[in-house]
Amino acid sequence: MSPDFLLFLIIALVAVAAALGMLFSRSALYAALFLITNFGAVAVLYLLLNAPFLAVVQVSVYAGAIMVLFLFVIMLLGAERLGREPEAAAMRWQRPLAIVLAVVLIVQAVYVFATRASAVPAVAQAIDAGPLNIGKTLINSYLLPFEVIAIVLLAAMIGAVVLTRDK
Amino acid sequence: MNPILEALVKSVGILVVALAGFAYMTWVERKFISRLQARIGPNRAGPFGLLQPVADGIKLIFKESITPANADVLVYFLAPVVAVIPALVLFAVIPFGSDPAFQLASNINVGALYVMAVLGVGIYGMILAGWSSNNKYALLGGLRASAQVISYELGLGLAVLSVIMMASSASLNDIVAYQQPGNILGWLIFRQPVAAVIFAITALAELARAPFDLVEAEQELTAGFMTEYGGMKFALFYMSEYVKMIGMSALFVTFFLGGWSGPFVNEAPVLSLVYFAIKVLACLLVMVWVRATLPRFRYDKLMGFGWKVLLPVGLVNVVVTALLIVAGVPGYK
Amino acid sequence: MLKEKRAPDIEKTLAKYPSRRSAVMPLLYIAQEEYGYCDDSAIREVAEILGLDPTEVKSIVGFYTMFYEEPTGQYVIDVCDDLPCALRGADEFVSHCERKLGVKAGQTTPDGKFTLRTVMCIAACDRAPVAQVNTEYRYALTPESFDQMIDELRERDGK
Amino acid sequence: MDKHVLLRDLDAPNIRELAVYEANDGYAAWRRALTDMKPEEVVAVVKDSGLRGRGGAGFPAGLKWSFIPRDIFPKYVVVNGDESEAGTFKDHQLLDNNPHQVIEGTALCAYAVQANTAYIYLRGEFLEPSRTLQKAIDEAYAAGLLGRNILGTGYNLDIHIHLGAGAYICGEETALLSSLEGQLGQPRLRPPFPAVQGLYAKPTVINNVETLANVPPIVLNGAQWYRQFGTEKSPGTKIFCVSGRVNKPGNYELPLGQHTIRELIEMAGGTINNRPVKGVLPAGSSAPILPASALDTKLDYESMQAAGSLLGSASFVILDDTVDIVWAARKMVRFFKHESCGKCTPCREGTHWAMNLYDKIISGKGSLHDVDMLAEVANSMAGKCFCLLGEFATSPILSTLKHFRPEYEKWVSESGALAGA
Amino acid sequence: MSITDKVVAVVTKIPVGFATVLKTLFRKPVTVQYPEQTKPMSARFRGRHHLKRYDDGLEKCIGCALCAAACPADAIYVEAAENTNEERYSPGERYAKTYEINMLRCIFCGYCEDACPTNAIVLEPIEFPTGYTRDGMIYVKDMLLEPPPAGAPATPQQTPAGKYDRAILPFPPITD
Amino acid sequence: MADLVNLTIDGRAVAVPKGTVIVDAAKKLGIDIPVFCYHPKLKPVGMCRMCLVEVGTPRVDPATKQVVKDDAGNVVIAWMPKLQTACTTTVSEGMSVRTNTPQVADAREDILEFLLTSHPLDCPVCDKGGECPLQNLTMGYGPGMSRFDYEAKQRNDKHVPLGDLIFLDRERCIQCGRCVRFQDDVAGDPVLQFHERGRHMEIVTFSDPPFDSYFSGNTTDICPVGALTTADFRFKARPWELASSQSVCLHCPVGCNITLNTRLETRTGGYEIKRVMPRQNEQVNEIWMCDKGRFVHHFTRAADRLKIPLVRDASGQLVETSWEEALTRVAGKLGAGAAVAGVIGDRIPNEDAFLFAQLFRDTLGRADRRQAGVFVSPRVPAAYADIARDYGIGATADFKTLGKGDVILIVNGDLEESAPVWFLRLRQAIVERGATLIVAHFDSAKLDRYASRIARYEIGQAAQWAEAQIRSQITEHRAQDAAPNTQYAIRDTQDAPLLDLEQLKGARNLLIVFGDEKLNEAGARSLARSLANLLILAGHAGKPNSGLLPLYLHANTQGVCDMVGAAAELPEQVDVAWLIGVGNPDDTPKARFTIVQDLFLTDLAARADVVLPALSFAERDGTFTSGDRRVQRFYRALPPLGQAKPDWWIIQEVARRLGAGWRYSGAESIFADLTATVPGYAGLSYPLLSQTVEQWPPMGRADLYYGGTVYDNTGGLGARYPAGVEKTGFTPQVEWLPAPEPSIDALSRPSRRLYQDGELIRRSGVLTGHIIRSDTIPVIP
Repeated sequence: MSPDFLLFLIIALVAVAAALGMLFSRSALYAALFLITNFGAVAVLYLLLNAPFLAVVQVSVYAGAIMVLFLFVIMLLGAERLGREPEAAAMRWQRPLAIVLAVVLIVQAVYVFATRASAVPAVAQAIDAGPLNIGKTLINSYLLPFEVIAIVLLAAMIGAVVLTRDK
Repeated sequence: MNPILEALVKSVGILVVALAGFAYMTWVERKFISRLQARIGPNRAGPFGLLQPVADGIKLIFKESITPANADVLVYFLAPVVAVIPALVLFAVIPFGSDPAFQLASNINVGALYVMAVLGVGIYGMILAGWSSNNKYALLGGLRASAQVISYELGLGLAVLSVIMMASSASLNDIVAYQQPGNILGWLIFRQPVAAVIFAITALAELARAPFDLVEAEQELTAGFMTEYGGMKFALFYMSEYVKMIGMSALFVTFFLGGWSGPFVNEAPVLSLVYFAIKVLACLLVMVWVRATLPRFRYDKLMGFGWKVLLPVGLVNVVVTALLIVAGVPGYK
Repeated sequence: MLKEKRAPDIEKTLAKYPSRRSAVMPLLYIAQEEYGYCDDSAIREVAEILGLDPTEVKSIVGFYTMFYEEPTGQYVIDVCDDLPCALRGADEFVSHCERKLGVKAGQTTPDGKFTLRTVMCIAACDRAPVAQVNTEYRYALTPESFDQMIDELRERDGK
Repeated sequence: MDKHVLLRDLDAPNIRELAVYEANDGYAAWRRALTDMKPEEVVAVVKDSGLRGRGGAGFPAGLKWSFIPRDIFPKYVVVNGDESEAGTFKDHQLLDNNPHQVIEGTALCAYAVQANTAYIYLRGEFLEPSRTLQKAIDEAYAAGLLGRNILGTGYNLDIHIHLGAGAYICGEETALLSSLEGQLGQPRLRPPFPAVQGLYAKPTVINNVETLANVPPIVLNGAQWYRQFGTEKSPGTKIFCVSGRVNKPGNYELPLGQHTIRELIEMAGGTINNRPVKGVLPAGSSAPILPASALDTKLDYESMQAAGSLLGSASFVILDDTVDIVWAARKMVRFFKHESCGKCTPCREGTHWAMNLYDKIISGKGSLHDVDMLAEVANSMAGKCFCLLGEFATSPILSTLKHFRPEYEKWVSESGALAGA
Repeated sequence: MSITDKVVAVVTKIPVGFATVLKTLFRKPVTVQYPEQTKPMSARFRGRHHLKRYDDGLEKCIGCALCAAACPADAIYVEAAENTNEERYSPGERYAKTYEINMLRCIFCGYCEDACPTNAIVLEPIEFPTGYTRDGMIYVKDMLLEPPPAGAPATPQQTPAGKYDRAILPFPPITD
Repeated sequence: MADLVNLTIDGRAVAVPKGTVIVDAAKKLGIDIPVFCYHPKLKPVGMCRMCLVEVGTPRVDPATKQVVKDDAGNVVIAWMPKLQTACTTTVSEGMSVRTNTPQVADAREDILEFLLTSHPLDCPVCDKGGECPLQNLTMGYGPGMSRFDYEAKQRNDKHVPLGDLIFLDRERCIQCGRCVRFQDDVAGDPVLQFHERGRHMEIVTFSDPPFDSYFSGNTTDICPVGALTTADFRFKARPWELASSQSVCLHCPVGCNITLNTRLETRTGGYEIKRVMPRQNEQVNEIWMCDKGRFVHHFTRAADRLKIPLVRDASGQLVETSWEEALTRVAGKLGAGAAVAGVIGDRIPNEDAFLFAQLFRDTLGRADRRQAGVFVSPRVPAAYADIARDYGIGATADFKTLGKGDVILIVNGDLEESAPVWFLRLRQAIVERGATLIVAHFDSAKLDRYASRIARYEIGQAAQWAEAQIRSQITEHRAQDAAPNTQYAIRDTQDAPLLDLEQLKGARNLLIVFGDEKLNEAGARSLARSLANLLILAGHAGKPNSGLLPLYLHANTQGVCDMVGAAAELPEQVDVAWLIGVGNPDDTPKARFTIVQDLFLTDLAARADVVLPALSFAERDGTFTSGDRRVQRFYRALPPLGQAKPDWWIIQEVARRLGAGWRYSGAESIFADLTATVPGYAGLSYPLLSQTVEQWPPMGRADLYYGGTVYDNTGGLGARYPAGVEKTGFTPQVEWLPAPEPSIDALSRPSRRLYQDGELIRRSGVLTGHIIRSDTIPVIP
């Protein structure tokens, strides 16, 4: 077992644990913290995949900006403590739906692993994950999704501005 | 040398320098600001008050450790640690001198971005401290900190982006190297003055130093997020602030003041350390000077300034820089 | 003890009044006759006879000028020097008495024989200067008659 | 007036003896009253006679008796023989020389109000008169005129003598009652008045010795006979005590309102060396001084009041021009200071203060300010005291200041020269 | 104010501010290095309480605590006790057994002087109204009380009966 | 309230009962008329002349006897030419009074100037300074300056001991006579009188010993100047420095309302009680208190107070320890002992007694193999507390309304020695209002002089006497029972039998005061039952002002007995005994392990295995139930001393270690549970007990001259819970208990004296000279 793999295992364990912690945490704030931990772990995974740019961006954007905003909102609303009893009446369909989705996801994952296991390289190859290459890829191969996301985000932003504006 | 051992030695070295720097930075600040205010400043502990930081440290160590009632104990204790680690980690990528030996992680190609990432994470200490203390002042301090840092990080990013564009690299070593055409005009401060100014301002905001110290505005918030902290926990916050100050100064030097560059560096690489140190110290003194001069911003003005002035100006600067580079204007290629 | 010694007088006095307390002044006179003045033990005896607190008797003794709280001479000479008598030379007469007895008004002669006191009107202004010797009136006194009286009294007891 | 009504010893020298007294109509009234008259009739006669209290206040005696409730027993008669006013010595003479008339008067009064016990309160100095009186009482007992079942009528009367012990204030009727009860001789609150709650909280008549001495002739001779003396409002005769700078000081019994002060002085042999009269004290120290200009005032209650003074106990102290008024006033104030019982503040402190001022003036250290202060102190006292003693104490100060202020001013202006004079 | 004006103002005025502050760097510090250096107290300053004595050595203070009552800072604490002729501290019946002034609280208003019926407490000049400990700044009676005048005995004294039966002597007559 | 009289004062109309004096009528309107000699609790004398006012009555036409009216229809007032004293003038219909005219102001100024001519200027050293009526009135009404020559001031003695408790300053005395009248009229000890007269008039005492009265301290309260001061408080503090705390006296069953004045002291380094002052409660002590209550307070800060728990170590020494250890040890022993007993003294507040009883009854008593019992000390009163509770005076009883037609029977007790303030109040009922007093006692007592009948019986035979006297009165009993026991000679001073049942039946009320002197438990029980039967047979059971009034020894005997319940036989031997505030070793069972909880290391404590330091009443909150069943609150005045803890805390801590789930935070929370459990106390609560109503006359306010320096009652008047006989469905019925032979130990017990030697009085400086050692009290009088 190579040191890289050992590291991967540990980090992966941390990432999974953090994700579970986020899910089961009763406190919104703790959930956010678990999420941040998860992001950090994922960033390390990127590093292991020789994609330092992505790792840094992951930390910078998700952990450094988005989660700070989350925390800000949580603290501002004082919503860090979740209600002890879920409001059963409000979202009665939520739990079954979640179970169904989870089952679908697991099935999907198992299917992918079972069918395309060989397609995934055992060890990350030296691919160019530098900013230049990512930029080119985004604007060439994935132009449409990129633009769609841009429009969606723009719409969300305009929506937020409109919603918060005083009448 | 074993690379791990080497990294360890360097880390310890940086740690020692950073902590000593922190300690004496407090002395420098007090001394300098008192002179700016026609006072003498600390002069009782040791000659020129040089032992004052030691005395302060001893005092803080012996203070009773207090946990507020109904605090979230785990987070409350973690927050100072979370605050101080990013400050120290910052130094990993900064080239202190011409020799690779003077750098912990030499030549990481995303050095500038790493810096941005670390700075972005550094704010968690404040936020968590503010929240966990179960104190309204602390919470407000934490809120202010999060809002302020997010707002100003954008400006900071744009300023760094300009620099990266100029150097065509996110590696700090490359940036320093880029600024060495042999004369002082190679310093980016002359070619990117707007970026330099934006960086300087946003750096102060990132550090939550005067005039942007709303996070701990004592007239309004007692001590902001640190209200409930005392003793060594308080010292850790203090440390993170001053270490970050040094780190920020180092970054400014690296980005805009040519880094460690200076005459006879090639002949005597050690000189590069000295130059770097002098430049950093100069930056630090300017920070103190600013603190002595400017009053604190009002909170809404602070936010407005960040979003309505620095961000547009930064964006324009990026666009102009890009245009200049594309146009191949001399000095921008 | 007063109670035994003067039992008949006390009985007689007590019989005069429906309230025992009324007898306090007559009893004090009796005590004073016996002891010469109202000393502490006399006061306590009277109080006991009447069933009063000694303080109440003491208070009566203090209020009235004719109960003596201090020992007096054998003869208490009260000379009136109030206005009607003074208009007829009482002041000069008192001076004479003081000279004759060698004591100031209010004092007792060293031999304990005479106490000279000046008093307010004793209702004999028509025969001023007037004095009472142990409440016995001596009217229209002159320096000479006073001297004579003193000498007589001295002599009387000398025997 | 041919015969004395009160000072009958002047007509019958040995009248203090029962035999002599009885020979001179003594106890005739008593016998008549007991046998022929109802108590109410006695009261009516006295009331009709217009007899006024001779102690000083001049309150009609009959009226006073009529206030006594009929149905409350026991009742008491108290005879006020605490004659302590400076210049008064009439009771002294009555008790010394005509004791039976006092006893008879007391007995008649007791019968009139149906009291069975009478106390004659004599001032402590009257030990000698008290012996005379006691002897007379004993005689009366022996003669069956007092005691149980008097003259077979079933009426009982005991008369006791109670000696005071030297306190002017006990002449005040409520103080006298307190003293008789064995309390301090301090005046009591009125109401309740003695007629309702007097001695031992029982109805009590208090009359002066001289007042009661008037009663036997009245009962014997009738009201109309008595009214032939004196004036309409002040009927009867009165003993006038004259003392001071006159040749023949003494008691003079005269009908009220018939004579003037000047005539009285003449009766008393005129002033010594015929010096001009400077002032007259008509009621000892208690009444305001009258200047020489008032010598023609008639001798009755109303005239004296009109002249700015009081008849009071009719003890006239005559001051001639050799007398220093400030000295005299000081003597009088000294008297009140000495006799103040101390119960109420103005009298206790005021007399003390006034005396201080007099001493200061007399010692030559005084100033005009002190003279004014005397008036202020007296005015501060006036109208605020518990009993009349305090009020009386102001009259020598105020009246001498009114009539003889120049003499005060002389004292303070020549104070240095006169010091020690 | 237009944007341009604002920018011009910012660009021109802010350096002035910075220069001003920097200029101060070269000024002589105004700090007084207490306690090595001291500023002289005003000659008329009265800040040290003294408890006075009479010429015969007796203390003027009668322990009435009116100074404590008058003190707006609640700096004075007095406990009284009774004099005897055998052990006399002051004229009259009463003297101050405990007299303490907390100089840290004192605001030097002088009301204690005004309140004193015997002129016992007097504020006098003081050099350094300071101390190193809180306890040391509570001046107790021994520190406040003046020594007896020359030739006079200290307190307590043994005194003849009746001589000192009045705590407050009559005021001297006002002469003009 | 039938006869109301209307009058106007300063133009304001008021209606007051007939016989009211003008000062009081004005007080009703809130108009202050300054007074010195007048005191609402004393008879008016009108000496000081301070209260002069203008008084007028409606003018009556002598011809028509009609009130004259002017053209406008207003009644014409005939003003009296001279000012009248408002304190002696009683109101009359239509009267008009003016207190605010220049004439009145001048008079007040004059009187004050007169008073000040002789009053020294020593306010700074005067103990009254700061709460002095003369000072206040001078500031309010006096002249700005005296015209009197200062040099000419009278000089008098300034330090005259009237006894060793009270000092007189002759110079300061203004001869108002309040003290004299208090001693004459209220206390009945005429040991203070005026002496001399005029300006020389002064207060003297000539009794032996001087100022021989249990009530002397009250004279200092009502003295309107600083002439009378107590030896205890003299020069100790200035009034304005004192903090005050409302409390209840704990020395006798009266339960006088008191105020504890405290101040910071250097000597003890903390607050200490400087003086004890009465607090107005017209239902209990009016404004009076006895000298014992006033001066026995030094024990609260005595140097030898227990401050730290003590345990006996291996070597047999008592050594200091921690609470934790002491409590653990106590709990361990209590939990292990097969037979445990708790004895609680009768000065312990209700809350603590309640918890103690609960601990023994529930927590310890639950285990079936175990014997657990709780007992009250002293044992004798505990024997009849239930009778006293059932047949005590009514809940609405008021000593003030006792008077003509009422019979007060005092049996086997000396009221003045046992309950001094009850003595005052009953004395007033007898002397002032004409109640009839019958006394039966083996010894003479001060109240005897007011008795209409006195019976004497052989010492120790009160129960026999009562049984014989009462049973013999009742024919049906006489028929049934054997002839009354005549073996014991009854020395009746009267020919007629003392108790005439017909007379008692005819009385308006029958108040029976009884004591347990020289009786053992059985005797006391028998006596109480006989007297209860007398009450029933005379037909007075259940009437408010009738009933039994027991002369307990201390303040909370009734309360502790109520908490602990029925008296049981004290066991001879137990495993563990826990003694709280027990003074008498006779009341304790033999035990292998003894726990003593007290203030001092008493003889009992010195022999104990664990000594727990308790807090005194001044350092804690709580309630006492007085002898007449009035439950009253007292409040903390002092900070706790050392590590000492309130009794309830100690009991609770032990109980919790034994498994009780108690979590009481203070006395109030305990009281809430107490009222739910203890019969009779239902409905009571701390808020209820702290209620006050406007009391008349209003005292303790800013107008010190009106009532003296007594304190206003802001801590609550307390509440009396109803006697058993007042409850619906209660059948008055008491079984006779035959009177037992007098027991030697009871006979050899000393008679009760107020200043009897004890742990508390021994530590009170000024009273030590008065202490009567038990062995000096003659056993056979």
